[in-house]
Amino acid sequence: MNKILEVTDLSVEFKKDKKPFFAVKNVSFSVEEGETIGLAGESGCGKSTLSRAILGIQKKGVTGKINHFSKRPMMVFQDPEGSLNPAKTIGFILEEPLKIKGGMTKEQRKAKVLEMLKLVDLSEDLLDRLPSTLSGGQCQRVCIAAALMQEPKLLIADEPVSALDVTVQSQILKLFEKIKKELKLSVIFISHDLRVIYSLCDRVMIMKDGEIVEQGDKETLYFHPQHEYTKQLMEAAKTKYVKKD
Amino acid sequence: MSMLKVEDLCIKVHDRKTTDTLVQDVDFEMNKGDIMGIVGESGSGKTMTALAIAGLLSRHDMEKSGHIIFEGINLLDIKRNVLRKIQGNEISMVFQEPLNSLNPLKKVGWQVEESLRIHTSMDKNEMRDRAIEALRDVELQNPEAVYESYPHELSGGMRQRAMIAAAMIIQPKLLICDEPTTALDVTIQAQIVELLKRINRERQTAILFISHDLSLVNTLCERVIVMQHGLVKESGLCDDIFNNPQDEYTKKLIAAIPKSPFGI
Amino acid sequence: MKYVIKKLLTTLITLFAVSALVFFSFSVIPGNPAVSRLGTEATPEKIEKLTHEMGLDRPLPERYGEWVLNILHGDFGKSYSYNQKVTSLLSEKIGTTLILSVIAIILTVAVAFPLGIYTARKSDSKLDVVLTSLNQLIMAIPSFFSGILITLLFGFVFKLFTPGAYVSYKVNFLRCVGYLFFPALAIALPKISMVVKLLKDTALKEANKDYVVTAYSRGNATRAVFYKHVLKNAMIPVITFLGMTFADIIAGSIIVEQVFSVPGLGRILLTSISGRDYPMVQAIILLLSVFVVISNLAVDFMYRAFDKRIRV
Amino acid sequence: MTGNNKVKLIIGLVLTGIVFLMLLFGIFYTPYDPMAMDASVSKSISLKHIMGCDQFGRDVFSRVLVGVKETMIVAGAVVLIGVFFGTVVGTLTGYFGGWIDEILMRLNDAVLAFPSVLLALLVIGLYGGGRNTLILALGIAFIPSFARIIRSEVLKIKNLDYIQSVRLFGAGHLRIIVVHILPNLKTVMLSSILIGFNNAVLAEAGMSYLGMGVAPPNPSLGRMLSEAQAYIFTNPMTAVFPGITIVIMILGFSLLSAATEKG
Repeated sequence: MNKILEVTDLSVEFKKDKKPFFAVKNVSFSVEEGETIGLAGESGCGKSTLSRAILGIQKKGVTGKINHFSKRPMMVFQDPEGSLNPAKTIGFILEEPLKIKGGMTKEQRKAKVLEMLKLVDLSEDLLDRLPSTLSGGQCQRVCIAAALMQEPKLLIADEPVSALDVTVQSQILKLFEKIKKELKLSVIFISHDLRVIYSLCDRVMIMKDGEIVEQGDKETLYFHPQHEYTKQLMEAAKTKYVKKD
Repeated sequence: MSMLKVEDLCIKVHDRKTTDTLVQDVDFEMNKGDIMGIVGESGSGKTMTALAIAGLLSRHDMEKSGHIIFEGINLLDIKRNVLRKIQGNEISMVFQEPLNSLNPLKKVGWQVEESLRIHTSMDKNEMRDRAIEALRDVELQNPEAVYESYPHELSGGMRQRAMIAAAMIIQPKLLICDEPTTALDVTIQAQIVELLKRINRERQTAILFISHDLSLVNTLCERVIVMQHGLVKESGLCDDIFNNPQDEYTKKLIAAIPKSPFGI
Repeated sequence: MKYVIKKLLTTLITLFAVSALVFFSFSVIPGNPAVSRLGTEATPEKIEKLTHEMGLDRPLPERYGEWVLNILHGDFGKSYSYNQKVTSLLSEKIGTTLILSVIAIILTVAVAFPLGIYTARKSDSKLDVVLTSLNQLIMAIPSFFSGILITLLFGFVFKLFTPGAYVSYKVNFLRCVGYLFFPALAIALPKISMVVKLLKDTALKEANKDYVVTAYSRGNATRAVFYKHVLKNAMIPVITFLGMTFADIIAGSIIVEQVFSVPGLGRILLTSISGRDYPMVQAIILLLSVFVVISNLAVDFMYRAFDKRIRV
Repeated sequence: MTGNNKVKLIIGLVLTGIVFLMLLFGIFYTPYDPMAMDASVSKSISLKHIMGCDQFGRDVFSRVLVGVKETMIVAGAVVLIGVFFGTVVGTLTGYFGGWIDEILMRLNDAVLAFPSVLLALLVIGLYGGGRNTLILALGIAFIPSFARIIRSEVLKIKNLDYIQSVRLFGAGHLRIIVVHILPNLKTVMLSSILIGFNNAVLAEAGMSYLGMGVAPPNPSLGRMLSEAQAYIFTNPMTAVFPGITIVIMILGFSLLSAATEKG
């Protein structure tokens, strides 16, 4: 298998009240082609900062090595409405990545947009509409389609289903399954919900206070956690979801 | 006679031209020490139902019909000053966002005591003692310090514990919790769930638990009501509904729960 | 305590910056002030002599340093047109403008707060519609026009005061205040409307927040919810606004003094501008800025006392 | 849009409509020469002189029309300067941040803490009165408030996820600013332009009342007020009409801006 991303000793340092503070500390991991890797942790653990550093959105205070073996990784964000320009139509939003990339005629772009709409199960009627007229689930599908427009090999999804209703959430998870298979996409899937990660990912990393405390194969990690914090998380999930008599 | 009996509850909002039905024909009963869940997605009317029972829907453009009979009194019929004697005294409520639900300019202790100040004639020291006791009871470390702090100085979990302390300080008969764990981290969520279970067990406080999370309701509650678009789709014992759902929507909700090693 | 020291320090720096701005902006005016002062009588010798007398031949930073030092000793230099010490020309006028501003501020606060609270409490009554519309109208009347209308109404129709017959506070303090009440009213009117509107708007916004629902859920009466919970939170933006308003009131006195023929700083500023009397203009603008900066500082402290969340 | 806002919008449109009508007349046609004096004419209101005449026998209505034109020219130019430089400064500082932002914003705060009347008087004190100085003075005084509004909006938008994703697509700064940020400033710009007009009219009238505006004998609303003040007890209408005109202008713009704010 080919590596698509390799991160070595990545740290991100912030200054908080003049005290240095590591949002991400000595993180190392790699992502293989076609692999889905889950990143779990509680709020403020550094999940989002890590993904922003990998994508190069966060540049300040970043040390360590990030090796991309593919062009332009993309990102899907948590709040579907906030990820779409409210002043532009869906058609414009979907065409924009192609325009920026360049090298395509208007017709080619149009065809590509339609193809992508089909992939994410959206109707063509949406092209002339503004994001505010779409439901949360539809918005998230548009975001996914836009992110896939430049044919990335790696997609980072930051809590992409957390803001959605339960039934919509399961549809979007199914869409992730589908694109992952059809496009041989590598996905880093960030979530606080251990159930969602289990259902979608091959490998899992657990993050706490900027560090990855444990990573490994999903079955091992869920059933034989080694680190104290992982055990605590699994225990909490059981308290929440497993009925005791 | 049951403690709480909701009959044919309907809530409509009148706009200039249109009328929106938010809740339609909701019926259920609760007894002392019951713990019941209402499950639904956004727009299902679950929060509206909870607010109606807590007497917090006072908007003029809202039409409420049916009966909410609490201890023999129809809460929809009585005057506000009679209702006020029940609010915070016999029925208390905990909300989703602990930070927004706390007044940012008042000390936590002042807010925890508020029900005592309104419903009893205790003096300052008595109230303070009771408040600190209540804060200790929700497993807050160093309750004296929490008493003196402002909401922004506490973590999310601590704030929600303080909210529960404030709701429980006067020992209400019914505690309504509207998505009390949704805004919190997983480990904290588990602790809050345990805390609510303990309160229910030790004090026999009835709990009405509103959530979008079917499996969470299953672990906490005995009975559940499934709502969609203002209508009750199915209700009954959690075990029955999980093992043998009748309604299409309930089936869909159960199917939407991600497969995981944590049961359904 | 740290906060107070920090605030005082930044205020000092601001004052310093303002003084530099005022001083240096007057030194970039093209032309030699000595020449313009002499006018037609200018001869090269006279110009040179005057230039030297006025210190214009010395380097700028040195002159600035001297200017600041003199001001700290209470010496603003000599007026060009009156040939007198600026300080003695201004001393009485400072008092007049301060009294006018203080009356206007007191009027604004004393009327706006009760009225604002009242409209916020009764925000869906018929009276509210009337008050809100009236408010909107008053906000649109500039102080110099309302000043003329007040002169017409209270001076001419009701004869409550004699327009133009200002009495110095040194002669009779009460009569002075009695006269200044009317210009102060002209300044305060639009400010009152703005504060009332802001207080009502923020109170309504606060009333929709979650903690208000919590307060109701504990059995609070509507009145208690408003006074114990909503009001204090609604006051925070109002206090910030008051900071700007106080500055505006001080600046607004310049115009209104003109309407009511009050011999304050504003009046003499205008004559000094037309007479190109730079030491006077410098001094007055600096003084007015000091008032503004100090009133801002006062509001900052008020804000801090109100909202315990603000640290540093 | 709520019913309350609709009422504001309608009244605001009617009032600004009146103002623009007066502006058009002020430019193209006045019933009398606004500068022509006629001592013989009666000063009171009549069919010939619907707002009466002033102490020199000049037709007040004609003078008000030209005064509206004068005020609108100054206000328009001031708002233009304020919006243009405010948008440039606000967008650049908000988007790029860093030390440029620090310096410009400190400067901005300093100017903002200064009441605009005082600032305008300072500039006029330096360079003398007249229309151009007035425009310059008020324009400079108006830049900071626009810059502040635009900056805070740009700061908000810049951190939204859709800007991040466009950045990931490889879009350059110029494209992000022009295509993705500026169109989303429309609402905020509209309401701040309207409030800017409101403030500029107020400031222009105030300055010309103090005699710092356009040079006499050209009519301006503010100066008409101050000239009429001496005759206030004998001929009050000469002051009332220009005053009411100013109120109509300010009220119209402020109602429109209130109606366009936030939906």
